[in-house]
Amino acid sequence: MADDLLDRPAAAPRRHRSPLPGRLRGVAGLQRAMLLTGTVLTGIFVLAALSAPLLAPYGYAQLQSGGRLFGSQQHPSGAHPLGTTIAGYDVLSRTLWGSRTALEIIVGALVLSVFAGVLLGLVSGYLGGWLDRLLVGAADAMYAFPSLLLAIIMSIVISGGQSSLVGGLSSAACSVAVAFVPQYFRVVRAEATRLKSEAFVEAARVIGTGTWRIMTRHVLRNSLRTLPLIFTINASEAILTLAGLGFLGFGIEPNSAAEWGYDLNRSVADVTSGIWWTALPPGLAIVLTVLGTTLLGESLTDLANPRLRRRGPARAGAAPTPDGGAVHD
Amino acid sequence: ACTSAKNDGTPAGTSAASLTIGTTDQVTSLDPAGSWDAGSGTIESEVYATLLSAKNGSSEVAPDLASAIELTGPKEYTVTLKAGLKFANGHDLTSSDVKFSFDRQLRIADKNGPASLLYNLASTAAPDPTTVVFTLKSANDTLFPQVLSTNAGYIADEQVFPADKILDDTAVVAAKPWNGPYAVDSYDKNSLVSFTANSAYRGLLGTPKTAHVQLKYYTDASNLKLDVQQGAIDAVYRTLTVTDLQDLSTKSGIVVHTGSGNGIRFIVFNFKTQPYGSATKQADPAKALAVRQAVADSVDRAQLASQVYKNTFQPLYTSVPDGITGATPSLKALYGDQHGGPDKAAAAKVLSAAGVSTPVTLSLQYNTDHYGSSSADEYALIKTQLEATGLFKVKLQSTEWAQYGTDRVADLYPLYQLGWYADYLDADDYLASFYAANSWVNNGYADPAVLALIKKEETDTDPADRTAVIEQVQNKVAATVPLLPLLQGSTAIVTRSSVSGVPAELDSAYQFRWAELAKK
Amino acid sequence: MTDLLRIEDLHISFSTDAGPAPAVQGVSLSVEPGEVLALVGESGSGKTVTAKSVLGLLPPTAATSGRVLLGDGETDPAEDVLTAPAGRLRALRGTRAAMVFQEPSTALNPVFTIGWQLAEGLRAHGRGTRAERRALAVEMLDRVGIPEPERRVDHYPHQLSGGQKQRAVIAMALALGTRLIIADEPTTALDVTVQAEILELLHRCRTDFGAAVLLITHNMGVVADLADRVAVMRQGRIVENAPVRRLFAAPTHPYTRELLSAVPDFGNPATARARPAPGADGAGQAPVVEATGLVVEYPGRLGGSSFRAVDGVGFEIRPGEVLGLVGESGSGKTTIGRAVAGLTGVSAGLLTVLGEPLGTGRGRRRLRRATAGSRAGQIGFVFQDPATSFNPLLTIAESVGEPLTVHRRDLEARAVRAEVESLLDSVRLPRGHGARYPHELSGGERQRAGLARALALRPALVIADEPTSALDVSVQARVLELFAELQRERSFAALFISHDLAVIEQVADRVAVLHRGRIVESGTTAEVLGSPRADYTRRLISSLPLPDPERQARRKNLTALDRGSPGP
Amino acid sequence: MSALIQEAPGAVGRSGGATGNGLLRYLVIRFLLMIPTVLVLVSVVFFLMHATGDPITTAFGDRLTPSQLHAKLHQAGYDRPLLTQYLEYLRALAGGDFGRTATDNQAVSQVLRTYGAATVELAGYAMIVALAVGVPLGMVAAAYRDRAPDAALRLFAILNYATPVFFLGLLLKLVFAVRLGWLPVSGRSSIGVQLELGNQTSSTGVYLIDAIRSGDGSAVADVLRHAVLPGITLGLLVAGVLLRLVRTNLIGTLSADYIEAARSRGVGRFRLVTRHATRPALIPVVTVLGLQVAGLLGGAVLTETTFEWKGLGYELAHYLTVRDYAAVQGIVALFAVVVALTNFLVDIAAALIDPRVRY
Ligand SMILES: Nc1ncnc2c1ncn2[C@@H]1O[C@H](COP(=O)(O)OP(=O)(O)OP(=O)(O)O)[C@@H](O)[C@H]1O
Ligand SMILES: Nc1ncnc2c1ncn2[C@@H]1O[C@H](COP(=O)(O)OP(=O)(O)OP(=O)(O)O)[C@@H](O)[C@H]1O
Ligand SMILES: [Mg+2]
Ligand SMILES: [Mg+2]
Repeated sequence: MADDLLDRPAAAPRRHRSPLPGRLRGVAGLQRAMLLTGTVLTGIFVLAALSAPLLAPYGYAQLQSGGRLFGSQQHPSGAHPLGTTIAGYDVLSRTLWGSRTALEIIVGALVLSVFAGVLLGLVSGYLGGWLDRLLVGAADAMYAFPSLLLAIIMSIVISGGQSSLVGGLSSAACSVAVAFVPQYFRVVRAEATRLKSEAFVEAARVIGTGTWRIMTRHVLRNSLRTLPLIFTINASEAILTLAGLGFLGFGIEPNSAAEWGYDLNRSVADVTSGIWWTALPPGLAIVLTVLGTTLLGESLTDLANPRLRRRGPARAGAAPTPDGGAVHD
Repeated sequence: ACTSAKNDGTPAGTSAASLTIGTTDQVTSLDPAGSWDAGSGTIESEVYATLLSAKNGSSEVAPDLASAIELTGPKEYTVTLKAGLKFANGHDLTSSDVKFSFDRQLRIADKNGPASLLYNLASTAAPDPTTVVFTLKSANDTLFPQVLSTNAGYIADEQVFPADKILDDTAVVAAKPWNGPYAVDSYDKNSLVSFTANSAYRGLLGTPKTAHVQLKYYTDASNLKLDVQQGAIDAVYRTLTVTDLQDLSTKSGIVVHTGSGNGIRFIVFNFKTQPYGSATKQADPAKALAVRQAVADSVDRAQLASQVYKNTFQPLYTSVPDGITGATPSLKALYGDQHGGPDKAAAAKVLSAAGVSTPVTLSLQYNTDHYGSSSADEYALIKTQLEATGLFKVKLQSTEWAQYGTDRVADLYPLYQLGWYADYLDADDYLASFYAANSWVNNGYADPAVLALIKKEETDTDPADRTAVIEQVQNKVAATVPLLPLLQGSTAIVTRSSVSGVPAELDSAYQFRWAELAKK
Repeated sequence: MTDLLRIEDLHISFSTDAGPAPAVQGVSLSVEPGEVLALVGESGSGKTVTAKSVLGLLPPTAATSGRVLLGDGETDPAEDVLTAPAGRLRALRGTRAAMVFQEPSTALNPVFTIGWQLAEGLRAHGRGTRAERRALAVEMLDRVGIPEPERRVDHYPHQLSGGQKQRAVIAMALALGTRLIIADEPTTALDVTVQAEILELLHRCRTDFGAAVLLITHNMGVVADLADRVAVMRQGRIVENAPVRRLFAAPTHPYTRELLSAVPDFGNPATARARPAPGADGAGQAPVVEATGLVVEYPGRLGGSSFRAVDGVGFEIRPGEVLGLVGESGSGKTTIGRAVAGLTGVSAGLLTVLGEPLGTGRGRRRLRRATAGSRAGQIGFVFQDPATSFNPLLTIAESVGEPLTVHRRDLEARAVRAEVESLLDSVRLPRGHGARYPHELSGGERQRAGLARALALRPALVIADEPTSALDVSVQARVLELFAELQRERSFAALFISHDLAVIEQVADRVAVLHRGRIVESGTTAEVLGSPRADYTRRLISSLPLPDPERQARRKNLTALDRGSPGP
Repeated sequence: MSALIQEAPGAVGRSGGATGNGLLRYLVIRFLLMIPTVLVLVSVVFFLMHATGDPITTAFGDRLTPSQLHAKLHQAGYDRPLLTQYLEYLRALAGGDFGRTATDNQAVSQVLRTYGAATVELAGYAMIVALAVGVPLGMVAAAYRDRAPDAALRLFAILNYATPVFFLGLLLKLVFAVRLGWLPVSGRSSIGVQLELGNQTSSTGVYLIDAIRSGDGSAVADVLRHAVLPGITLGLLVAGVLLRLVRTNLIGTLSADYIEAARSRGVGRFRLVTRHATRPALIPVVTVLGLQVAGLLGGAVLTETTFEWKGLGYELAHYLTVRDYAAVQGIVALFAVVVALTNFLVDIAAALIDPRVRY
């Protein structure tokens, strides 16, 4: 049948729907190394967070065991592989528990900001009009403001007002979330604005599909494609913001959770006094976790963006192309 | 204007005739009517003088700008000024300036000012250039001379300061209204201030040994520590961390001078909301008392002092710190092992005697940003100590200071951390402030017998008698523990070893005055 | 050996996510000096890849074998591009062969002036001083027919029109004195009128500059107009290679035959729409669409002056009638279609669609309600790009069934499914394709699905905005056929938008010619295209290269005589 | 700081295509658009701050009895209805009066000037470091895409970003100031130089400028020595972002048709990367870099704290803790203006690079 012969499926489909892991196979060399490193580091982080109670020798706020205090600023020893802090906590335990706090904050902050940001962005982008202008103005104002400072203000508002009701964790998560809402808002709004004039949305409009149905069925789902990438980027930002908050003294108190930024802040004096074991573990934990999530995010971006994507050189033919290298797609 | 501090390229370049002091404090204002805080006080106490002041190392006040003070009536103090006093700008310092200063304090009553210290001052008169007459509201106030030595008592130049509003720092500096041992000659607020000895000063402290002093402000204690360690500055006054102090004390070329300070830390019980408090469902004064006493039995102050503060703080068994006349450690013999240590059994006994079912849940609040970052460690340890008895379940919470102050008096905190340092070194300031009716602690405690004793002590002109009453107050209060004294703070001054003039051992009456500092 | 370019048994394959993908399999070609060789074939057959291999521009994911020899072996030694070292390759580029790209606007760096970019090629080969290079740039711009070259040389690409940009690109190719120009679909992105000018220029490349041209195109009209010889590619292979007249007259390979038969042949009565006189069946009935003095304006940015895209247009479409709307790019065709569909507000004038007047002014809200209300489902819309008109996350069946789900709430899921299947049947799509996602269909299949969706609610009016311009000629032919067939069966009225006169001729009963937002001529298809009255229509028609070398050559001579200049 | 979210926000009015005297009009509109942004921020901050404590209770919460506190609150006017205070503040603001700080009795405008100059100076050093490091390295990474230099540079970039500013600052301080003793630990200058510069008439507050104007070479050297560590610490943070940005965009433009076209004419690789591809790639980079200013101010808080660089970021954190309404609002307003102005300048810069943008 000639029709079928001619109408072969298109050689290069416009939108890949194949899941990312499926694409991994084609990824070569450095990109694969990046992706693997990112995944492994992030995996370790998440694993540590989930199994902190099992891995950590002590609780995050534990000062004694068997009726004896650990003692403050003790050198690393068998009982305390990474020593103890000035407050007399076990450094290893606090570092491990810190991953749990970081994960909780990330999840909390992301869920909060994604919900608010996506909803607002969708409505604003698709409906447009004065509401859009208003929201964009507000988001711009917030975006223009350094996220760390915004988080500081929010942490004061949230924790100051109702510390007895909301724990330190949720107030930190909220403060970080508030700083992120404009980002999601922006991304989703941009997508919604773009999708609004896409042919398939117009097709739905011509058909007479209701606004709400278009927004949920056509626009929303298609505008969420980029979010996983932003997740990983924001995850690292969340960690850094939290650490900044902790460092400036607006973060989580040691009795409610272990937090790397706070521990770093408290160990600054140790570092200048030659006590290395209190500062390095939380510091490195921050660096490695952010490194992991950022690597993961970057590789995902690369994979999702064909312009940045790179496959291994072809092996089929004879000679490789001359002038090989940088200036190609 | 600056002569000696000319930089020669070396970062640590301070010459012998000049001395640099580092601090983490902040200045509110150079106007005596506009500041009442330690940071401003550090400068003000060097550039302004008071009629009376405490001679260093003693808690007794002595005439400074004044030559004599006399109680000339039940409600009247008469002060005679030294003759020929001048400000650094050449203006004469007369009784008119003195009257102006006190009238101004009361008139402006600035939100950041110390006017409330003058609560008992009714009026000031200047009958002649060297005589000032203070009329008080209540009779026989033995504390008024002390008040004259506080921030509220600095004498301001009436030709410089406006009578009804605060003067800008830069205007103050430009007008040179200095009457203390030093004069400010360049002023970069909260960053760097340089001083030169004030030749017009004829006061109690004598002529400064070092002509030029710079005060450098830090925001981060570890930078302050590194700078003194590297020799970029000569001395540190307020405030290094415990770790820094410990480390510096091992360094050669650096001397760490420590001693007990006059700041204290304690836990307040809110009589309304503490377990079995008057506003709770199972209100029961006897059980509430038992809970307070059991807590007093359970805390281990020595452990707090050693683990959290590396023994720079010391255990405190009364609200009057050691070193103040009349201080007596009343709680020591009453609670715990009766030697100052904790005792589980004693706590269990007092609770069961009152019929309190255990564990008692305590909601304990502390603050994160006002009493130092060690507060978190301190309260974590207190929680550990209390829970180790098995009698308590502690819910630990913290709040930022700006909110803490409001929440605390709104009865939101059943048990909470507080601290105090005195405006003048008298036991009354450590008793009336906590236990008097309508005190700032405001925890619902009011004992008529204690109130009467405090009244008595405040108007008792016989020193020995007064000391006995002060001890009585402490013993009486100790039995009911409205607040639980924990620790007495320390003073620490770090100097390069080339700097002299700081005693090796400091006591709570010691005040850091620059006049005695010298550099080899 | 005298060939400028000789490709011998070239194989190219790409490594992709799905493993190695062969793109070119054993291609052999040669181009002689002064010759125009056309490389034709369906999309994806490997034309571009072959062309790129000549200049060593393949990405590193490509693996090659065979030989690509550049140089005639007399003045220049022939060198194999595939194995040349990088430095040598760079020296060959631009001098032995130069490239003209499809989209002139992307082939020019937007942030540098034309002159600078022209000089860059000279500079790369160490030609002349700065001033000499500039002088040469001006001269080249002049020679390719850009007016005021001294001024234009300092212009940025965005300041040039599309045709001028393509001229500049050609000037750049010629500047280094190359004897071989590789032109990859040099006119696809241009309007027909501009296309004619560029073809003329390419022609001059040969006559005035003595350059051979390897011309890649899918437009048989262009081939007939320009080529000496034609190579037909299919799935990475050359299936036929013959002089142009012979190829058109007697194609040997079945694929070539199919390709030629699919080309809409303008002015050929055999392919023109065969049906009763227009308006016959719809006469007397109320028009489905009636527009008078229709104005559509797009608001300017930040309150700037607005842009009038449609300016006082009047037309009507009667039941069962197909109105063809033609005009060059930007003339307002799409805007009219969207206005009729209610997607764009009307600024002034009267527009009655299906008996319901669409309000003027800021009536967006009202419009939307109107669409959702009584007219809902009575209009079908077929979009230009079938790929983007489907939600990538929904299956074809879901998308096609969407109108039913929205409007026929009474239908159960089963009934909807049955209806969707019968719709797929009617557009000749296998039922199984309903379960696929849009990207799993070919372009032609997607456009069929688009038709199915447009017809789901049995609309009285279908608006088709360039429904075939994204498709290959052969696929386009099938879709057009299907459209005509369905229109006959269901006799809906249609607004058919296209820039291709040949396509319009095939499907429309009546034609309206749009120019800068105004209708310059309208009438029955035969009238307008057969004996055009407006100048603009005449120009459009004469610019259209006919897919027949004989007829095209004759016409070209005629026009040349018309203009009074000597023929080629 | 999200360099990867490259969708340039604030796209209002960007890339307008109109010609003519639209520029002036555009300038005016952009300027007017700043006002609501600032107003929104200041208002939000006003109400948030007033909802969470007051400077007087903060200062005297453990000094005064409740009635004394009330008296002070009344005297300062903080017990009046919030709306009254808000309108009063707005009225003063409209008249250009930022008020005085509640806690340390300074004119807010003076605070902004003094500390603003410090922050500007620090941001300037950081930007220099960021540009000097980020742009060339980003180009190298793009040119050596997916090869060893690229991998190393990307790792370097991510590490810069992943290391908290205070941690990096601490490490640098320990190594270069304490261990090696090459550079000062903290501060903007040594004491002597600060005194010398402070005594200058009409000092700008930017130490480097003041030092140069003083004509004292050793002072300039001293100021620069103090700038090294903070400048690098903050600069590297931005450099990491910049490097990745330049790389990504350069890779993007390197695959553009016009690069292929230039290549087909024999233009060499080096020149393609450095000339042909860089300028188009810079347009989005400049835009995103403008947004980095907000991040820079945020990072400045931590850098300023770490290095005793008494600037606005640190002061803001400080004034927040003591609930100094006027000061916080003033600084927030200034930040908003600075960010808006930067974006405005960025637009102009983008227009200079991109000939297509003509307002
Ligand atoms: N960089 C690439 N990576 C993988 N496959 C590619 C690449 N470039 C081209 N191809 C594949 O090679 C085949 C030939 O592509 P080519 O661009 O030569 O087609 P074409 O004949 O020019 O088509 P068109 O008429 O659409 O331009 C196609 O199947 C295409 O998908
Ligand atoms: N949303 C819009 N805002 C502003 N101007 C627009 C908008 N859409 C189209 N235009 C302008 O209106 C004019 C007509 O556009 P339209 O899309 O109707 O042209 P067209 O005839 O369909 O062209 P093509 O053949 O290229 O599709 C063009 O100049 C276009 O730039
Ligand atoms: Mg092609
Ligand atoms: Mg169109």
